[in-house]
Order: sequence, then C-alpha cells, then structure tokens
Amino acid sequence: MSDALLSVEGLEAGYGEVQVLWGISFQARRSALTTLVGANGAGKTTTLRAVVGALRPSGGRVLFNGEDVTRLPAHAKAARGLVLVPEGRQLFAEMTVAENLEMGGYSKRASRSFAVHLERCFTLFPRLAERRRQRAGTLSGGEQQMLAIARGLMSDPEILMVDELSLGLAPVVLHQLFETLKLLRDDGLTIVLVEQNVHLAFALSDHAYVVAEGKLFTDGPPEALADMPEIRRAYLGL
Amino acid sequence: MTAILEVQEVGKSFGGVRAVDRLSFVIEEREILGLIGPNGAGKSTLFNLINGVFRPDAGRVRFCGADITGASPHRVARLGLARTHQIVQPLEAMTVLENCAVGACFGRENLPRARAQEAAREAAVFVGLEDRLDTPAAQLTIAGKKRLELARALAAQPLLLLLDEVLAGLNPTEVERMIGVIRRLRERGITILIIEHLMQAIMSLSDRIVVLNYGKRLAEGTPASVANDPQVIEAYLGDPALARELAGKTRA
Amino acid sequence: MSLFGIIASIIDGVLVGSVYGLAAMGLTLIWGVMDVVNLTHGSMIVAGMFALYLLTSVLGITPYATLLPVLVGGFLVGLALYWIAVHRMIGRAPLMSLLSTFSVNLVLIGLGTAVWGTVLFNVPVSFPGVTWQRYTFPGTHLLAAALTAVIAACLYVFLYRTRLGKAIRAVAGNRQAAELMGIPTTRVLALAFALGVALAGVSGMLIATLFPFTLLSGDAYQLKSFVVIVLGGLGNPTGALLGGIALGLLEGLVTPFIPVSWTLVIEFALFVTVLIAFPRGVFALRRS
Amino acid sequence: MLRRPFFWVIALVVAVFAAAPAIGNNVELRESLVLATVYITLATNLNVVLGYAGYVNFGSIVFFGLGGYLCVYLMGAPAWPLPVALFAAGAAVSLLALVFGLGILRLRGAYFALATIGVNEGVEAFVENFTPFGGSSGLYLPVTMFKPLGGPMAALWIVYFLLVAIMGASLYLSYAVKRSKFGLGLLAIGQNEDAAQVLGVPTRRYKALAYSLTAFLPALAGGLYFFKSAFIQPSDAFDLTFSTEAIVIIMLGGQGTVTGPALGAYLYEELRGWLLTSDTFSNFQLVIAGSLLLIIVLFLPGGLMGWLYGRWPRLRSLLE
Repeated sequence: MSDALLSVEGLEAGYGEVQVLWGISFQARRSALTTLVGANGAGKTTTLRAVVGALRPSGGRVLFNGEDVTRLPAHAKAARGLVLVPEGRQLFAEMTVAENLEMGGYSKRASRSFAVHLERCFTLFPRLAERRRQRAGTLSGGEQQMLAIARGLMSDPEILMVDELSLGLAPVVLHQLFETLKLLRDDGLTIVLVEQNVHLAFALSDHAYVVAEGKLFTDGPPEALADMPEIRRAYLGL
Repeated sequence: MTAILEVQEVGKSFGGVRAVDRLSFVIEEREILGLIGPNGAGKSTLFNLINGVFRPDAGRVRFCGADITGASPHRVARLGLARTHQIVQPLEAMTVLENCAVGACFGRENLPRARAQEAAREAAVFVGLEDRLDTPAAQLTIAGKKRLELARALAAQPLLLLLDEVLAGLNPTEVERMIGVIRRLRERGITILIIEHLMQAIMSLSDRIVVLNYGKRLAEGTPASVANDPQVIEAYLGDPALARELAGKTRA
Repeated sequence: MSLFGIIASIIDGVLVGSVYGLAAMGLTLIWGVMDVVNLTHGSMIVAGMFALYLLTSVLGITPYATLLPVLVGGFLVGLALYWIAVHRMIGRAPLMSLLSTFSVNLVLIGLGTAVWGTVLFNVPVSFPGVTWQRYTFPGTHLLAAALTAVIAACLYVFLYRTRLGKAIRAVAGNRQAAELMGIPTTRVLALAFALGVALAGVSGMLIATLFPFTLLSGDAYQLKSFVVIVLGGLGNPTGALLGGIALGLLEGLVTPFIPVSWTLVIEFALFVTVLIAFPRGVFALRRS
Repeated sequence: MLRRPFFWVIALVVAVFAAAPAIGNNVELRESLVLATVYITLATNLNVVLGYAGYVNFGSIVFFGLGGYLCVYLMGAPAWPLPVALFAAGAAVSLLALVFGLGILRLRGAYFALATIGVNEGVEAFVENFTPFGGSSGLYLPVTMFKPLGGPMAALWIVYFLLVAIMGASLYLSYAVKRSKFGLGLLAIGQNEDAAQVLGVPTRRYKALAYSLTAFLPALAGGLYFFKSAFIQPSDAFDLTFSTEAIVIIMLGGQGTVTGPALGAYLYEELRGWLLTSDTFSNFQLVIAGSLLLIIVLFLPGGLMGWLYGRWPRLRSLLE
C-alpha cells in the first residue's frame, strides 16, 4: 500500500513496567476506513494512544505523511492533523458545547478555517447547534459522543482515529454515528476505528486488522476475516 | 437450594441517569451466575451497590439472610463477600504476598497476621503466582495483576465472589488457565457472580446468565436460551439486520 | 456601638476581604488547573509586599504604579518556580507537590529573613478617603477593593472570553483531552501557575498598602487564602472572590463585638468545619 | 520479638543515648541529645500516619504542644505530680486526637493536609486567648517543681532518661505497628484506600486509631520538654517549623520505613549543628533545610532508606 497516510511499524509501548504493545504494525490508507479489532485488553486503545503520542512509545516508528512523528508530543501531532477521539469521550464537561468545539480547533492549522469547520460540524450534527450554549456535561450519552467526534473534526484532521465509538450508546444513535463516519469517509477523510461492535465496524471498513496480545495477528478485507472461523471465535467474539 | 444473595428492586442514579433501574435477581448457593450486557449497562455499578461502595437509592440487598443494604464495604467483606475490580487495584508498593495477606487478615476469617501469611500464600499459589510471591504488585504484568486481584479476594475465604472482567486482557492460554481456576473455586464451595465480555468463556462457565441493558434486566436464563434471545442479540451482540443494512449502503 | 458603626465595620471588612479574595484567586487557579496546592503562596504574597516597599522606598515609584511591575515580575517568578518545583510533580502523589512547593517556600523565607530579618515594615500610602456619618473609609481600602474588582474582572474575561483562557479551563477540565486537541498543555500549566503567582504578588502589594507587614506575614495570609478557597470551592476563581468577601464580612461583623485576637480562632474553626462539611466549598455551585 | 534484629537495633540506640552523656556526667552532650530524642519521637510517630497510611499531617506539632500545655498546667495550679500530670496530658491529647481524627480524616490528600494546618493554627490561636493557659504570655513553673525529683540537677537527668525511653517506645511502636495486622491495614490504606476498604480494612476506624495512637508519645515528649524548661508559650508549643522539620526528617530518612525517621533525625541534627556553628551558614538554616527537602523530593523520593532498600532488597527484610 503505497498510498498509506499513516504507517505504524513495530510499535512498542506500555504503562510503567508493564509492556502492552509488542511491535504492532498497521497502515491506514488515504480516504479509507481502517478498523482495528481484537479482544478486550489486546492493546487496541494503547495502540491509538501510542500513535497519537498520549503515551510515549518505547520502540518502533510512526510515519505520518511520510514523516517520522514517533517522538512528537500529542499536541504537536494533533496540530499536524493526526487526531484521536479518545475512548470515553473525554469532553470538557464544565465548558459549553461551543467552547468544546473551539478547543477542538485550537491548533494554528485548525484555527485558520475555524468557521468552515464549525459550519460543517453543525450541518453534520444539528443537535449540537441547538445546544451550543449548554454545558457538555449535561448532554446525553449520544450527544456527548457526537460532540466528541465534532470536536475531533474541528481539529481539521487529515486522519481521524476513533476509539470505541459504540461505548454505552443506544443502537439508534450508534447507527446514526456510523452513517456520519461513512459520510466523512466518502468525503475523503481517512479514518481509523477501534470498535468492539465488530458487526458494525466490519460493515463499514475497507480494511481490518486483528490485534492480539499487543501484536498484529492478521489483516485483510473484513469479509474475509469474518469468514475465518478461528478468528471469529477467538478474537471477534462472534 | 438456598439463596446466598438477593438483590431486590435495587436502583441507583447518577445525576439523573439511571445506572441501575429497579433490578432484582437471586444467586443460589454454589452457583455461577454470569452477568452480561453492553458497556455502560450498569454491571460494575451493580457490583458497587452489592458490596457497599455505593449506597442504593432504592431497594434492598440481602447476603446470607442479612440485610447489607448500604453497609460499608469493609463490613460486607468481613461477612464473606469478596470482589475483584475491572480496573485492577493493586496495592502497588506491597508484594504479592502482602497484598494477599490484606485479604486474609480482613476477610471472613479475620485472621491474625501470623496465620494470614499461610492463607495468603495458599491463595497466591492457587491462582498461579507461586514464583512471584515477593514481587511488588506494581511490577506484575496485566495478567499477573488480574490474578492478584483474584488471589486477594480468595485469601479472604469468601462465601460469594464477585468477579469483574477477570478474563479481559488475558491471552487465550491465560484465559483457559483462569477458567480452570474459576471452576476449581466452585468446587471449593464458593458461589460466583461474574461479569465478562468473552462470550465463549461466560457461556461455558455460567449455570445461569442475567443480561443487563440500561440498568434493567433484559433477559435471564441458561446460556443457550440467552444466546438465542433476539433482544439480547440486538442489544449486546450487535444487530445483524442493522449491520447488513449498513453493509448494503456501503458496498452498493 | 451604633448600628452605623457595625455597618461601617462590615463595609470595611468587605473592602479588605476582597483583597483576600484576590490572593485566594491565585491559589485556587493553580489548584484547579493542576491539582497542586501551591505552598509558596505565602512567600509570593510577601514578595509582593516587599516589591512595593523596595520600589517605593528605594526607587521612589508611586505606590499604585508598582502594580504593573509586580504583576509582570510575579509572572516571571511564577514561570521559574513552575519549572523548578512544580513541573516534575504534575500527576504525582499530592504529598510530593505539597513538599516541593513547601521546600521552596522555606528557601525563600529563609533567604528573606537572612537579608531583612523579621522587623515590621510599613509603606506610607495616603489616598483621600470617603466619610459616611461619623465613619471614614480609608482611601487605601477603597482603592484596593476597586483595583481588586478590576483585576478580578480582567481575570474573568481572560478565562471565559479568550482562546488562551479557555485553553486553561480545558486543561483544568481534562488535560489528556486538551493535549489531544493540540493544546500544548505543559505550556498552559506553566502559564496558569505563573498567573496564580502573579495574582498572589499583586494581592501582597495591595495588602501592603493597607497594613504593616513582616517577612513572616505570608503565613497568615496564606492561611486566610486557604479559608477563602475552602469557602469558595477549590479551583473556582469566582468563588474565591465571594469567599474573600465572605471572610471580610465575617471579620467586619465580629470585630465590633469580640476582641480581635479571637477572630483567628473563629476563622480556623470555620475553616476546619467548612472543610469537613463542604469539601467542595460553600460557593462551589459549578462543580457537579 | 527478641529474635528480630530490629529489636536489638532499638535497644542499642536507646542504650547509646542513655549511656553516652551519663558516662562522665556530660551535661552539654545531654542537652544536645534532648533535641534529637524529641525529633526522633516526633518524626517516628508522624511517620505512622504519613509514611504508612499516606496522610500528610503538616500540624503534627499540635500534639506535642498540647501535651506540653496540659502537663505544665496540671503541675501548676492543681499541683499534680509529674507522672500523673504527664500521663493525664498524654491520655487527654490522645482522646482529643481521636475526636479530631474522626472529623478531619474523612478528608483526603491535600484537603487533609490543609485541615491539619488549620487545626494547629486554630489551637494555637485558641491557646493565645485562653486565660487559664496564660494567653500569649504563657505559663511558668516554679523551680520548686523539681524538688520531688531530687532537685534540678537530678530532675534534668530523669527527664532526659524519660525522653530517651519515649524515643525508644516510639521506635518500638512504629516497628510493632508495621509488623501487625493494624499496620498492614494502614499500609493498604496508604497504597489505595478504596481497594483497602473493599478488602475489608475498616479504614475510618484505623485511620482515627493511628492518629490517636501516634498523638500519645509526642504529647508525653511535649510534657517533659516543657517541664524541663519550666516555661511554655504558644509560639514555642505550636511552632509549625517543628512539624516541618519532622517531615523533612521523614523524607530524608525514607517515608514508610521504620529506621528512616531515626536515621533522618540523626543526620538532620548533625547537619543543623554544623550549620549553626558555621559562620557562613548560621543564617541560612531554613534555606538549607528547604533545599535539602527539594532535592530529596525531586531526586530521591524514597529517602535514604528507600534508596538503600532499592539497592539491597535483603536489607529490608532484615530491618523492617
């Protein structure tokens, strides 16, 4: 895959003395939706955190747009368009919806076209426009997830990584959010998804990676993976 | 059979959100009851309501016939109800043995320090931590910490054990081992309430399963009946129809 | 004492209390943003007092013109302190940041006493007061309260209306998420700490226009700041101002009736009681 | 108990403290060791709450000061004999600590630390206004007070030996607590209070008990210390610097270790003695203490013993 926007090679990372990632590798193609799946605790979230720099990798490389960004701090990566919508939303609960979005567009790069992005977010999520003055902590779970994604979009991402989109969401809301992701992808945005709802994730993915024990187990087109019985059982929980 | 734990109409809200909503169920002695449901369904909250970390807004919890609603966690532990945490809570600077000794000292047997050492060692060996007895807990791997959680709970000689995702984060071999450990626990006469996402594991371990969704009971029954329940498939396993629909749109 | 006397005493208490509130704002801002109890707070207040003394008596600057240099100097000192004593403590056990800032406080007070000793200083500041009935409100008190109001308003506008101020609030709310949004959180933390120290310095400078002071006065005002932020809710600058006014009100209310020396006892009793009963502060309405 | 090496370490320390000035009737040495016994007593007791249970108490001096006040007061107007007054003071302070403890130990982390400062300052402010305690001018004891102990000369020796005994008792207490079930509970609280409670540790009771228990010996030390000087005033009795130094000592020696506070106290005393006699540094005592603390916090958070145990783990099993 020569048109990989993001290329992760042999990434190693962990918490304190506990190593979680043992040399994981994957690539995200431009304008495609790539999914990482695997059992709870396999290291998917850790992978995303290490990629964006929220966690310092102890080994391996992260190439973004051909540039080695492995050692950059998270805010510098975000400022280049490598953006993570973290697990559990992580909103600024005491701040309003509008302020949360404004923080999303904090970096110099993103603030240049702030108005355009805000417009796009409010078009994608009219609910947020209605509630722009409301504090983020008072939103419903679905609205919070919308805000989390919208805030990520405000960062003008070249690649948007979304961790556990479905966490605690009702199926209807989930459906809507997946539709939005699909829209964004079709619009040309590169997306990396970590998701426990394998059915939904696979339905949308262009390519999927199976992660196990902090390493890459296998990868391929989602249909092919879903057809492999040993993968279904051991890693997908199907 | 007699009920060891009765949860009656228990409810708990956080800032207007009903985490657990008038939930009732019973665990019989020496049973393994599985508790499943989507993330955020209220499973861990339920554990916290049972062992006294949270006080229920409504309803009662009875353990071995005694009303333990709103009793503080240390009293519940003393009565013989032990638990593990989904996010491991090791006493980091203390060794594996010391961690287990805390469980033994302040558990059901209320052992003096000298005798607790024995119980602690036994529990640590039981879960397979025999060669890490003097390792500070902070230096264990995730799997090791998960095991430590279990060992600490076991050292308390509990009558009822609440297991919160002890299999999460373990590799398939470790999962097999842990399942073996849990089976042997039941043989020792311990009743188990287990939260787990690994469907294979929980289906094979549990005698009965309760499915939670939005803090309410969605279904209850044998593993087989629950797995075939369309409601459960939609809420927890993912809706195949929805999945197919999305797939159609994408690939069209 | 007449009713007018009591009212006058209360008003004066509020005037002085607002300056306590200003001091507490600095402390509470730092606490709220980075979970650090800045125990150099007292020595920073004293630094503000001595800055006023030195600038007026040695360089001959008019007292209120020292406000800007104190603000800027405090900010720079705060930046230095952040990198020396605070940066490495972020995210560690609270004991560690308590001890590190505490040790810097020891060093500063130690250096100060070695140079100036512990004698009483007094900066003569005069400003026409306002007379009401038989009671005169000193001009220094009125001006200090007015300046406090201006600074507090500026801080509010900064935190709630500017991009950088909002970034500070974002970092306070969720540092990890802020970092992921492209906010350079370490720089923001340093900025917030420096701002908190600058506020402490300015409040010290204003207090020095009201009362005489020694090098060891910092402790007393630091404790007052604790009382104030416990009243106002930790990490809540607006609450701190309210807490300061409440404390001033209390002082004004009790001084006509009981010996001044008992006010300290009442304040500390209040402090511990409020801390136990409302750990989030009496005026902490915003935090859920 | 007798087979534990640490028991003999304590016995040795006590013996050296008792014998060193007694041999040759060295009054000067005795007076310099008085402060060391007080420091070790304060730091060792504080360490049980701070090092084991993880609660930072900035105002631990309040026990010392109150013990001093009660003892001096009871020996004054009511004219109680020293042992009775001393014991009554210790008991009363422990009880008071229990009551305070049940209140403020509900707070955690920095909140608790602030409350302890508040308690100390509040008590000091109260005593300054409390006429039976002489207000801000303090209380004096008449010289005749030393008579029952065989006159001032003998009395000072007796007080010294008692202080050494209290120091020894403190060390033993710290050691016994660490090896006990109670100590295990406190250590668990210090590591993760919520997890400890779930494991069955009665956290609230244990914390209050530890707070109260470690108030007793410092109160006795305070009683003896101020009996010895026959004078007490608020600014001496509740001097926050004293508490501060106790914390520096604990951090220097190694928080949570049994031997650390004693070692730290000894080193700190040595350093202080050297600084006070040095012309260059006599004015910079606080500066040195502060710098020392900062260096420890930044680069050696486990203190000396923590560092030693890290290098030679076997030492820990020998001494702890």
